[in-house]
Amino acid sequence: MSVLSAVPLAAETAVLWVALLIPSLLGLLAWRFPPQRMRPLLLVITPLPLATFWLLHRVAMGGELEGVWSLGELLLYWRLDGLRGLLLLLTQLLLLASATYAVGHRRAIAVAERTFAGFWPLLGGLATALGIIWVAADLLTLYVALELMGLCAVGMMLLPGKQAALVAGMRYLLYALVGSLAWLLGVALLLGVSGRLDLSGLAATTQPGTVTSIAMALLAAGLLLKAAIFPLHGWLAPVHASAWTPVSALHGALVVKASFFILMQLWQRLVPEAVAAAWLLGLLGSMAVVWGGLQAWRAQALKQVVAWSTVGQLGYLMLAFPLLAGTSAAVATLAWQATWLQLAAHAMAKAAMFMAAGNLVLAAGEGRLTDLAGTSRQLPFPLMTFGIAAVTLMGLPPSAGFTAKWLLLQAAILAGQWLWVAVLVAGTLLSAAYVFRVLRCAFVEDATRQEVQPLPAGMNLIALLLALAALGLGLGADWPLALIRAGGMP
Amino acid sequence: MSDALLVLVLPAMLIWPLLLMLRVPLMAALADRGQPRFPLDGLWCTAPLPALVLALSVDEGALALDWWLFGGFWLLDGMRGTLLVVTALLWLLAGVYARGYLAGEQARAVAGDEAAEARLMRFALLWPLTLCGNLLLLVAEDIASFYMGFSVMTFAAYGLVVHSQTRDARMGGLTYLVMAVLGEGLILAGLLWGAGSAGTTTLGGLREGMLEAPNGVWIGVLLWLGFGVKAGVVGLHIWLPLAHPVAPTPASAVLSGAMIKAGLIGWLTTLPLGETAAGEGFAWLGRAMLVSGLVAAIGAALYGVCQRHPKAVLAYSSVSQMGMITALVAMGLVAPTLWPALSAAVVLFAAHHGLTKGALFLGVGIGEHPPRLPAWLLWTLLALPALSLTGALASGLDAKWAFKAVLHEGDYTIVVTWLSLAAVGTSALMARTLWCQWHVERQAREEGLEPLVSAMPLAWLASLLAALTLPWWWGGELALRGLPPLAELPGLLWPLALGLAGSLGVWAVARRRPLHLARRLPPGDLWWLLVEGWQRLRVRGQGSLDRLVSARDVWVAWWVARERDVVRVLDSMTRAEEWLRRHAAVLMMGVAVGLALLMLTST
Amino acid sequence: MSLPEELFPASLLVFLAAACLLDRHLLRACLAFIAFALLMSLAWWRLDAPWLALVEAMLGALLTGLALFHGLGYPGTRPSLPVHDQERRPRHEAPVRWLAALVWLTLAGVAVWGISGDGELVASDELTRQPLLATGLAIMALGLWAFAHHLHLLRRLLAFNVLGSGVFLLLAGLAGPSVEVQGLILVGLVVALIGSVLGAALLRRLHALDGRVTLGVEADERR
Amino acid sequence: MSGGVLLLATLCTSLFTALLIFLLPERAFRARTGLNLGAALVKLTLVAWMVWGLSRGHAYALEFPVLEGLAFVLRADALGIMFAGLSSLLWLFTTIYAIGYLEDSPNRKRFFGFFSLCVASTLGISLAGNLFTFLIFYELLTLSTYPLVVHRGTAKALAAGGVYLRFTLTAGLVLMIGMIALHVLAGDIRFGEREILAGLDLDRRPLLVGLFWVLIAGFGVKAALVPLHGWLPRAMVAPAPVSALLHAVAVVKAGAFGIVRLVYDVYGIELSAELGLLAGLVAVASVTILYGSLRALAQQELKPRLAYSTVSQVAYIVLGIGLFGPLGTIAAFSHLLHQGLMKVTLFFCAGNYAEELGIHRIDDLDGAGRRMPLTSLAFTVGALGMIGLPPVVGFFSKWYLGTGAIQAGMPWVIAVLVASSLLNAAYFLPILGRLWFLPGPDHGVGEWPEERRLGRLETHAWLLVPAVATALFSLVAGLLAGMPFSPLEWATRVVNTEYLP
Repeated sequence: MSVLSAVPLAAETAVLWVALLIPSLLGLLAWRFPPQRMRPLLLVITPLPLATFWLLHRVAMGGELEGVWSLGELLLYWRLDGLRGLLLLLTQLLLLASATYAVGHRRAIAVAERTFAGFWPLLGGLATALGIIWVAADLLTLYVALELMGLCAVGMMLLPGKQAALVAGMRYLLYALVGSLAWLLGVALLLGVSGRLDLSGLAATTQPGTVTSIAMALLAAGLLLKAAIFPLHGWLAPVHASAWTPVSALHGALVVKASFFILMQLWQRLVPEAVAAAWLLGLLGSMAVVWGGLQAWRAQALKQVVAWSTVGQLGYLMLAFPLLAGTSAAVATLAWQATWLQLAAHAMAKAAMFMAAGNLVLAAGEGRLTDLAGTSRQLPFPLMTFGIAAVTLMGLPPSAGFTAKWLLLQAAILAGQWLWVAVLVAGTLLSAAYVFRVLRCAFVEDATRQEVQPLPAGMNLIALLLALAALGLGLGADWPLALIRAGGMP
Repeated sequence: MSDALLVLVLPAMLIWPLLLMLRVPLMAALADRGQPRFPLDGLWCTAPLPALVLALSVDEGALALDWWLFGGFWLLDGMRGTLLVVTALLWLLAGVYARGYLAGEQARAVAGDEAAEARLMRFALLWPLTLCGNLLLLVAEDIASFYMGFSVMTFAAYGLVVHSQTRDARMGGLTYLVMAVLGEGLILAGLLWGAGSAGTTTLGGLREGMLEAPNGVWIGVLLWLGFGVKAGVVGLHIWLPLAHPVAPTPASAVLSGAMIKAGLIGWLTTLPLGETAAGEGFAWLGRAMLVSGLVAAIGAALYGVCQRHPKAVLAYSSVSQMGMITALVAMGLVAPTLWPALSAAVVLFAAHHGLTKGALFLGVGIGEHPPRLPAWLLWTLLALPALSLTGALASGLDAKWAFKAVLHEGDYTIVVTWLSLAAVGTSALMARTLWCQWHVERQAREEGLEPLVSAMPLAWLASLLAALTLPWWWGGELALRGLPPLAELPGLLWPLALGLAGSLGVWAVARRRPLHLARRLPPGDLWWLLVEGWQRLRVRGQGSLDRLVSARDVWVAWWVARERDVVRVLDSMTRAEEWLRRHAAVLMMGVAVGLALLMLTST
Repeated sequence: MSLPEELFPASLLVFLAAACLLDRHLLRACLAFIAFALLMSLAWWRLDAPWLALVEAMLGALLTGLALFHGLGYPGTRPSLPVHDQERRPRHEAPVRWLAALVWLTLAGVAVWGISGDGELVASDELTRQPLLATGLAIMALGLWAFAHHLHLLRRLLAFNVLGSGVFLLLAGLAGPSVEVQGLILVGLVVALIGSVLGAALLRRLHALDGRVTLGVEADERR
Repeated sequence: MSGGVLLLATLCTSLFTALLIFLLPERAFRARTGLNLGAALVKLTLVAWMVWGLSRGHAYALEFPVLEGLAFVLRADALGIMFAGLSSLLWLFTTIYAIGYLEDSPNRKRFFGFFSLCVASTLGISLAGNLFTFLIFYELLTLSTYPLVVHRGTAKALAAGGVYLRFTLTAGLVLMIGMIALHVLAGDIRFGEREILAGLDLDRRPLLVGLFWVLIAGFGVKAALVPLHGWLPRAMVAPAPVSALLHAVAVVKAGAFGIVRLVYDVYGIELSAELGLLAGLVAVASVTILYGSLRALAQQELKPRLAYSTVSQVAYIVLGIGLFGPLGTIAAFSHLLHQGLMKVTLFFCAGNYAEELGIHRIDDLDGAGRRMPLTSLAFTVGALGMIGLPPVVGFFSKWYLGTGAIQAGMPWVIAVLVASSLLNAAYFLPILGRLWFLPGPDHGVGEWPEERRLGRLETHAWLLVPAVATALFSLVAGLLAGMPFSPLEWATRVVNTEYLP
């Protein structure tokens, strides 16, 4: 292996790859020696986001980093711009949070140490895969990372070993594999038409046409299945019902969005002008918003509410396609920023929400909404966290969800695409409906309730910090948005 | 010197009653629970003293207070001074009288009657407050102070009206309050409109602005009617005969003697009287006022003689007298040139009526608790103010002569004639009053009621004296003309004779064949019509409101039901999720095909 | 190599795929799959991708076969799965799946034809390409249909594997045995193996837990 | 201290209080009380400092960009600081009251935490420098009041909370869309930059009119304009201090203040008049005034009657806004303060009756004046103020509304005012009559519904003092209306320095 990039960037490149691969190594290490305490783990992982932050700083100073790895004849491309750097940073922060949380979680659910040990390498693998997806710039690397991510995710989902988990995991596995094959078929067609796999090369050589269109459609179908976009979301909610909380948190926050990210990359490069198809994607997103919201509203179990809310929130991201296709530069810039801000906001808030919900369920011992009665008194901390995370999900100020929604609405109004305004309104109201349904249950006072199980303070704290981060990003969005504007928009 | 005095005494006049008021609960709080004190002590009675001192020592002056409301501007001039003297005096005497009048209540309170104690307490609190409002409105030249004084007086007096808390008292209180609130509303409308048009905060400015304002007449109408509630303009007078009989006698005295004049003050300070620049509109307003005043003067007399309760008769007499004053005030609009002369007469008349009516009301209480005086002396003393009111004696004669002379000069003989007719009515009313009192007194003697406390007859006698001798002890404008020459006396006295004769005739007839008019004509005349109309309106309104509410409930229920339907539909829709889950593979193919077809067909 | 020479293995591949996917006797289907995988290996060999052939033989035929047998419960372990697939999809749902598979096939066909018709040729040999592409398309469509249609989890695993092979063939047919293609296929094979192993193990566990062989209708957790 | 820091400190006083209260354990009663009162005093001092500084010409502003072309702006102008002063003053009293009210009840930590958050949002609303910032705090207010409304956790409270959310969240969304549309149309408009919209092309005017009504609909829900008032009477299930806060300063006022900002600082009163928007506002306000009063008249319970009274009274502010001319503006601004003082008094008193005697219905109030004289006196002051009698502050609002109506050439508004006064009298005077003039349990007639002797005074001192204090404030602010820094004088100053059309 040799690094082909320019010498001054060598340090950055090295740091990048170390930052990408370290999680896997740490995961393997933790498999052998499972961590027992939160704090040491925190100390070990904290350098990762710091390093990424440094990278991001370099990117902000000096523009994008790009490079090629050659593996024999095989050339693998990578690229780090503001957007990708931010996503990497986000991944590592969430990795930090969920890993730390997992330590407490294991203690709280009282599962055998060996049973839980499998979690660590899978977590490491997932983090590495996600990192690679963000920085990869060719289809082969993306394929590898996508598969790695999918398999790790399935593995993590299966860990609890309960029957429901196994059924859901099996479905997830099957659909993930088939989705990959659809994607691979698309890649095959692209490879056939242009003979290249690197994204910039593809963008340069592919002409819009029948083959590109069909390839893109196949690719999109596979990725949509993996990204759990309506109507291909069926596998998502059951998976979360029985998964461990840190797994749900990371999965709901990032895994599904990796597929979206890839789709967005390819779409923008290959068929940026396909307005009608983009509208179809937008419509699917709209239906996801409504459907996910409705299901979350009618759901009876707390974790189901959170899982369905993911389906709904992913729909917001899909609105980017029609707003980016064939619209003015101003609209496109707004929509572009909105999408990634929404992604980040949702990632953090959803992770926080899963954790808070997990804490509530663990502490209260019950997973149904009606069993939450009185938790506002006994478990104010996790409930508060849930509430703060919900603020982001509902898109109420001052959260990042609000800022993102503002941008999205601004883009939609500027473009005159009022349909999306209606969708956003409906989505917000629905999300308020399901969030406050939960809170309402928690505020019921006249229910008898036994003692609650005490949880490690760290678990609550991590969730709260994530939720607050999502909240704070709302007003502190200027810096990341400047980075996103500066680089990343194809 | 008088300026310094004004600066000191004018606020003191207002603050002193308030201090005395605050003293009452303070004393009660400090006293032992077991030993209730008599709140109406000597000090309490001194509440109007600073006002009296001010009115007697300062003729004219003004005080401006920037920080007060919109900027306070308090003024004392001849007209205000006169009324201030009369008001303060009446309040003082009535206060002293009240000490005696409420002695029985006090005795009950000492005996442990909680309700009596509460009533006494309330009286002791509200009396100075009402006084304060009355005084403030007299001296206020800025609208805010005036309105404040007016409303403080109005609302505090409610407590005096309902003092006894009997059913009748509540009824009377209700009429009082309803009409008062209505009046306040009209006044507020008039004041806001006028002040808004003129861009002023003083009454003087308002009066001038009204002349120029495009809708000045309507402002005038609003103010006339608004103050008319207090002054008993016909149609708006209905609270008087209902509230007066039920109020404690000292309260009736100040209500009828002093507070009723607040309406007059309102007219005098806001209406453009004597302004030659006032247009034809105001003249028409004046005519309307004139007619309504005469109607009140005569109509109230006719209705009043059919009453049984002496205080009700006196209340109608007040309406009648205020009708005469209304007619005189109206002349200020009809014939502005007459006004400078007439205004003095009006003020004299008002002062005379205030004191005399006060004396008469206090006399009613004396009749109920007769003192140990020889009957001839008692009845002479009781008859004196009545005669004065008819214009046959002392201040009454003086006042009557004063306006009659002015009107004669202005060649408005017809008005004089009508007013004389009203005086006939007044004579009849007075006769009826004394007759009723006679009954009451006889009844009281038979029942051997509570012993009389000396404060009562003393205060009464003092008021009598003050009323009868008004023109002599008060100089200034009032005594301008002096007593009428003897030659004019027949012209002034025939109404009395006619009234007495008529009364005797009616009495003679009624003795043989009772007319039962009193039963058919209850006090409060139009009020009962209004009540009936209101009840009907309320039933109808309630009905339509109920219908509205039920319609709304139905509507809401419909929506709630629809919402439940929607939720049910949604619930069933969520079951479609199972289908989506089972067909994910086909759906994926479908999405791919759809996307591809869209991309292929659109390019 | 001439066209008829190519036709035979191609049709054999399609036949084996069909046998594997259509046979309700699971053991036979698994055997058919192993044969299919071995034939695939041969195909890679003939396409000048010996490494790929080796990997296909090892992973695709041997290990996947073992995994599938393990899933079936052979040899001898108890409780083993019933060897016949009794699960039937409701009749009215079948046409949609046929239609979907056909449309998918058409779509892919149009794209492939578009590339081989006017795209510059990446593959060296025109003659080998046509049957390769056709075989790939047919196998892929079959696999997709089977995946969508079957309920039995083992058959769905088989379908997925067959589908994967079809896609690999298309990949090779469209882009030739270049490094990228080999890389992609290699990754695909590994993923397919892991998926099969995981799936088979899961199947056994599920069967052991409550005797199910399909995903079935979940007892709705939400209500 | 530089301007921005002072602003931030003021805002953070209650924000950090909320945070600290959440961190304190439930049983730390003393620490929480001290924290609450200390913070309230500190904030009052800071606001007073800014008032003083502002009157001497200092400027306080703070801003940073959030999006491209959109900034988070905090700025203390005379109008904003007026509202801030009100909210910090009433916060102090309400906190005192709430401490007494919630003594020994559960969930006090949650209550006071959100209470502080609610005040922080109100302060943010008052100091916001553009619509975006305004919206942020406006929505934060919705969120922080929800736990207060459902505090009791009963089915009724939860249902009321649901209704509250339906109304306010929808309105917030409508508002957001309106604001974004305005942003798309004209960019980031700071409050006071009235020339931006006035300078738009004439063909954009219809759009501006439409947006205006969209925004009014958004604000109107919180301001409880008919027909968007449905949530308010229902929210009465909340504890008394919450009702007091909701009605006097926080929620309802936020809506009214939003309309004030919209008309005076975004559109500008002249443009609004030019576009014919003001007549519509006046009409809406008049309908609301009369409807609210009529509904109040029909209520048999004390708090709902006060609630409908709020509907009616807050519309006075809107009415004042609609009256083109300085007098109407003074009326709107001063009523913003006046209504707060009076209504908070009334709610304190209603809470006192409920706490001490268990009285909720009006016909249970007979003779309560003897049992609780100071509370009843405070209630009387508030009620007379509502009717509009001097010297209570309510009169001044009515005065300026009336004269403003004449100035704006709408004399018929006076009829509305007088009708409203009469209706106010019709529903307040019977209460006063019952309090003072009807014999009750203390005169030996009947019994109190649920009497508790909460303190040596007529009730708990913590409950009594705020009620009396706010009543005194509303009385003194009226009597001394001509003094500098009185609400009226400050409102006049705001109008004179900034808004004179």
